[in-house]
Amino acid sequence: QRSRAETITVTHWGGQFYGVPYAVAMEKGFFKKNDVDVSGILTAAGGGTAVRNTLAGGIPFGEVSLAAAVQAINAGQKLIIIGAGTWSVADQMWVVKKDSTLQGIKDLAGKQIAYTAPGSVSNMLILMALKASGMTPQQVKLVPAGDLGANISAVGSGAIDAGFSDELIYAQHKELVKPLFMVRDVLDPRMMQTVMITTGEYARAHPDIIKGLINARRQGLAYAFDHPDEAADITAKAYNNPNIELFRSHVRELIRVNYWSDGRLDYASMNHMVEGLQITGQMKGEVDWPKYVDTSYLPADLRPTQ
Amino acid sequence: MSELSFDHKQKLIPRRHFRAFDAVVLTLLMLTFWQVIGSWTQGVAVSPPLPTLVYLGDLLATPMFWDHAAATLEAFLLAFVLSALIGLVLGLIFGIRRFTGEVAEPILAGFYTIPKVTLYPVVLLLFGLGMSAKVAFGVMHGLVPMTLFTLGAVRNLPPVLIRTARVLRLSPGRTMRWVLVPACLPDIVNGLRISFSLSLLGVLIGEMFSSQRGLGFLLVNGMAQHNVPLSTAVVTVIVVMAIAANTLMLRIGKRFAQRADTVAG
Amino acid sequence: MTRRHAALIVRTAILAALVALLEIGCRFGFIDTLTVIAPSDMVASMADQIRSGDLDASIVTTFSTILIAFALAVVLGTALGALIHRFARLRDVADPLLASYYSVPTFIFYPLLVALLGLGKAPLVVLGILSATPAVVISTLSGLDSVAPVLMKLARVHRLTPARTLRWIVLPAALPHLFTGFKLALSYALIGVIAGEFILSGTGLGYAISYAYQSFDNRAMYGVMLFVLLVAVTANGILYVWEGRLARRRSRG
Amino acid sequence: MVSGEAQVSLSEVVRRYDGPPVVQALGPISLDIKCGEFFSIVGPSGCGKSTLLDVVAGLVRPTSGSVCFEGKELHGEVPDGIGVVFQEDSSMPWLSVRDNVAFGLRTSSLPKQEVATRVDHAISFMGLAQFAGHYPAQLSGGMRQRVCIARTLVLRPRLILLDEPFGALDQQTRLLMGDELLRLWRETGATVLLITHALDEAAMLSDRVGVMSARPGRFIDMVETGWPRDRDSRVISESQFGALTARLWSSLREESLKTLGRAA
Amino acid sequence: MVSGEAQVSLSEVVRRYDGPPVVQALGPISLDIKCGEFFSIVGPSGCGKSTLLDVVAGLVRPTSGSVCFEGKELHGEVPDGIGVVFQEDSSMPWLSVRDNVAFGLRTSSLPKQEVATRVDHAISFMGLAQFAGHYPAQLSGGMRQRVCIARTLVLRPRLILLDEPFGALDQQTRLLMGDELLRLWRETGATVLLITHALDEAAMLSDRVGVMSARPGRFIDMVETGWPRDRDSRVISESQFGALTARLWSSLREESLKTLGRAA
Ligand SMILES: Nc1ncnc2c1ncn2[C@@H]1O[C@H](COP(=O)(O)OP(=O)(O)OP(=O)(O)O)[C@@H](O)[C@H]1O
Ligand SMILES: Nc1ncnc2c1ncn2[C@@H]1O[C@H](COP(=O)(O)OP(=O)(O)OP(=O)(O)O)[C@@H](O)[C@H]1O
Ligand SMILES: [Mg+2]
Ligand SMILES: [Mg+2]
Repeated sequence: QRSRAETITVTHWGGQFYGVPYAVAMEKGFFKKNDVDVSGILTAAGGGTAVRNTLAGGIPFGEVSLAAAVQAINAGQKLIIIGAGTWSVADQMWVVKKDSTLQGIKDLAGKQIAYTAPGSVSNMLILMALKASGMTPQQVKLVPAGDLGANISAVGSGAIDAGFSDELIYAQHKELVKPLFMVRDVLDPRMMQTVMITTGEYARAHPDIIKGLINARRQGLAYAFDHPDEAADITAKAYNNPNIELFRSHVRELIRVNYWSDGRLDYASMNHMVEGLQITGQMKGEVDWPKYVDTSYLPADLRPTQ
Repeated sequence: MSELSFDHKQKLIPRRHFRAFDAVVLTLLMLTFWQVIGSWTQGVAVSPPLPTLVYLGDLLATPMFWDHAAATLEAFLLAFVLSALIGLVLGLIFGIRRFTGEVAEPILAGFYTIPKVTLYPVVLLLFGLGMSAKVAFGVMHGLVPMTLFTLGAVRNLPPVLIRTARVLRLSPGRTMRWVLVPACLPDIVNGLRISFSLSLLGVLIGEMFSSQRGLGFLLVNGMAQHNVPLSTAVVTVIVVMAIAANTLMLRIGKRFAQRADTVAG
Repeated sequence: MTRRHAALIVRTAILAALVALLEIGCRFGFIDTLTVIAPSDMVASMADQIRSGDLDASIVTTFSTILIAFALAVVLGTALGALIHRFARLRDVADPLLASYYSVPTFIFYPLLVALLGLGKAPLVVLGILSATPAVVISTLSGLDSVAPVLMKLARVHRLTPARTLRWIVLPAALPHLFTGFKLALSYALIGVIAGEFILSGTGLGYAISYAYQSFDNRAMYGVMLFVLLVAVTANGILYVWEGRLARRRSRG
Repeated sequence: MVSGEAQVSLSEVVRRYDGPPVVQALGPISLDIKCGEFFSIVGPSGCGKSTLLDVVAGLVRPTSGSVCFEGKELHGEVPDGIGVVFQEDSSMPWLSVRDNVAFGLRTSSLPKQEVATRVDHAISFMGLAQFAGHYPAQLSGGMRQRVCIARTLVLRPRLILLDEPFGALDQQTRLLMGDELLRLWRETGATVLLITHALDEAAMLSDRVGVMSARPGRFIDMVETGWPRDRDSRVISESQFGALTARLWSSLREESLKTLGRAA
Repeated sequence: MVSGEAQVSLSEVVRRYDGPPVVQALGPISLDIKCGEFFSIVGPSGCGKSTLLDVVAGLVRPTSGSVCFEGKELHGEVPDGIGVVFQEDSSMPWLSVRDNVAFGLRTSSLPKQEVATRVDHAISFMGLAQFAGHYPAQLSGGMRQRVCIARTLVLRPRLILLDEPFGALDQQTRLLMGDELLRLWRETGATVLLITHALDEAAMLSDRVGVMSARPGRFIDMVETGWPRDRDSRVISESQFGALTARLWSSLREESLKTLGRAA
């Protein structure tokens, strides 16, 4: 193995809150308790890179976006999905300028709406939201604007009528923008955003390590549920953000909307995500999950009862 | 050389005084520009100077920041030294051995235009995760400009100097060391300056692709959380560092070039 | 003449050898096709994608953006370089900033560009210009520095206005140096625009590459990349041939 | 056409180069060159001849003293009507021989036909007809020098400054060029200031020859040749010619020795 | 020390420059220069003298024919023991006068003391003692030329090639430099190949003078001067001297006229 550090990969570590259970597990020594030595957590910008980093890591274990995992497996990468990560999009929303007269998603007809990038979660969410509200994509003008920051600035400068955001970022720009609609108010927010993956080869050779990692994450999450403020503080430190108040309220909110899975897979929310991928044209047909998933590394009580 | 005014030398003394003044004026101008942009976009894209500097002050006080800075610095220094040395030698070789230059230059320039993301899987394959991959990214960015600047300089050298070196039967190494490098120094310094900045950028990009430490990681942090003061502060650090290094290199380059530049008036 | 042809032949041979090596490596499983695909597949994929016409719109937008950015960067960079060179005082303060500029991770300013310029072609053109101009300015400065003093005297004896001095003496004399900048500017304009498309837009070759990258579609990714590479090399080659023609005039042998 | 008024007049001109160390290159020099005069300067290497030429051309301001051209004092600008051939090769490497020669006429209001005639004539007179399409890098040292001479002469300046223009030419070619220069000088009525290190050339061509001292250059001798205006290289065979060169030679000898640091 | 064997021998050397148009610059030329001989070349401007020098130095391969130095044929490399002063200014602008002169001795195994002595001597002999710390841009044309001569001579090469080395020097300085060159030649036993356009210089310094035709250059006359080895500039006053220059003059005259396209 070329890598010196025994690292695992968590997509958008340092940015998105997928990483909270890992941050807590790290800080509280849950990895050690499960006999795995994780020296660090690798971040990655974007799904494709996350999967590639996972494959190259000392421990090829990662929490990556479901879409990237499925596409990688389709492309022939020898990966298996071994557990769930984050299974909700409840904190996502579209925002408009503070003084905007728009009231809800129906008012968007004929307007310019930004999302991040074609094929992204925000892309599928807006298409699904429009569909759920009985509108067609042709009624609006959809533009990819780049990351969430670019979305907010585009809205702020009036270049765009509505832009994509999440709770965390919205909370920091309350004086500039206001929510137009929350995704959870328009759609069923249960969509599998991230899953845990590893290579079949590694899992067979080191089942204990994989199981230990899954366990440690589960314990981290449990701890976070019990001590949300402390979990927020730990995450804020790991993410280099001094705005502890912001993190505390956000973690509480995410716990409230049942953001994280403890590892158990939920095929309904996975299929919901696949539906989104089909709408954006990234995937055709149903996914035959047994070919992608191996639940044997999950603790017995989390395995689906079939 | 200042050819439009031939009395360059006489102006030199007052110019020293100007310099500090001008630097202050320019800094103020840039701060104003920054402030205008910051307040115009209401801190959404760039945080204005004052909050950024306050934030930066706090950041600098944390050991965490120095950890990250040290990680970046280590990879960057390695990448820069490699880019500079390899680029210099390649540029010189391609410049003198015109044939190799004609063969290699288009390949090099072509390689350079490849979007670096697409090379990420290859870099992972060759260098794995971590330090060496970061350095590889740095070199991928910094090497080519250094080579091109050096090569251009050698091509534009007065041929009689190379003929002199040949007549003195200098070995290729010595020709480089004693004739080509000093004769091309101004261009080499320019190449170094660009290469410096780009290998830094390359390392940062490498850190954004895969990292757990480093300023690039902090930057991703700031961007992903939309922590605008953080990303602006990190960029400020990078820019200040680059400007300082660039000023230094210019000074050194000038010290050498001045002698040659005291051109007849 | 013959030497140039020889260079072309050797270059082709080297490239052919590299390509063959890669081909063999991929075909016989030394290289994982999940990392790199065989060159023949790249070519086939490129041909497929071009023939299908899916890329037509992207090709037009991307290359027109690059071309605009490159042309503006050359004009702007040369003019700026001449201006800075003219005023020694300006130069003292501007010089250190010029190259430092490249260390700035410009992509963090995408939100800024979006806020300032809106969405569409403008921010991409600006990105291209931003990344290409400093190289032109720097090489313009060093080119102007290298103009032989006797030629500047000549300009004064012919009582040329500053503008004419620039047009008739300084720029032609500095041209060989400028080419270094032009060649880099071409690369930077391309990199800037394509990188911008990765992030900022849903069209263009940059987007096509990033889309393929994200979805692990190596075949598509390397196909488009090869196409970009070929165009870049051709454009570079044109500059290169032009430069060579000028250089041959000026040098002995 | 040697009229009484001075076309160029220098008074107490000094030129110093800021060091380190400070070098006084020239002067103090006072000199009047009359309209239509053919004036030559000889002097040891490094004595300030080229510096003097730069000062007269307005390319360089004297450190002290003043320079007037046609009655107007120069303040760091080159006045109209001056043509200069520099000591260094100043051909433009990006222009062909023809374009180099035509360079100064680019902006002139002359009819195209006239420009072409003048350029072609200058090129073929300089023996470069076969090379009109060549670039300077393809020429020998002497050929490049001839290009620069042609470029200056096609402009028909009122004051022609020449800094060792025939330095890279063989003696026969020098003679022929000298004759041509004389013919041109006669026909156009221009004033000529020629710097040369060939004493015979100075003696043969000039109305007056100034001999400069070792650096800092001052005039230590001023020799009137007394040749008729209508002269050519055949004056070499005149008896005065030998006497003239001998005088120049003896004035110069000591200065050159000084320059080289030998005993006088 | 003029021994019988040839140090340099050219046979049927031709040099062509690929055009467009193709220019035949030189030859065919066959020539032997004997060990320790002082050989000069005169010829009209552009006849191929510098090209010939490049060929002898091994800097340029002849298009056809062969060149031998000390019995070994050259194949595009510069053999050991050759020193060249080029027609163009080849001083290195980033080095002071002293460093320029010492440049070639950098790699020598001589003791430091000896290097310093040689360099200082060469500098002061060239009259540059006051300027040892100056940079070439601060020197006059003639001074830069002297720097290049000094740089070559400190190396004590066995074959010295000089391309119009005194072109920018005044006549007195030329004479002195010529004497020094002769002294050096005598003391070191080196062979000298001198290209010059001053016929008196050629006649005074050389054992043998080759006169070249207009381009493509070939030898049309070969004049033995018959001076004793132990000579100096005083030979000018000898009666043969006049005859020699007259002969060179008449051989050359026609060729120069051809070059300039005038009737012979
Ligand atoms: N690089 C080149 N390309 C084409 N032609 C060339 C080149 N170099 C020299 N020539 C031609 O070769 C001929 C001889 O040139 P060379 O420099 O040897 O002349 P020369 O005898 O040294 O003249 P001069 O006394 O003026 O220095 C010239 O006619 C010149 O035009
Ligand atoms: N830019 C400069 N800086 C310092 N000193 C200079 C500069 N230019 C010339 N000099 C000095 O001024 C003196 C005169 O130089 P100039 O070029 O006028 O001599 P010259 O008479 O033309 O000599 P030559 O016959 O060798 O061309 C020289 O001693 C030289 O060292
Ligand atoms: Mg001079
Ligand atoms: Mg020559």
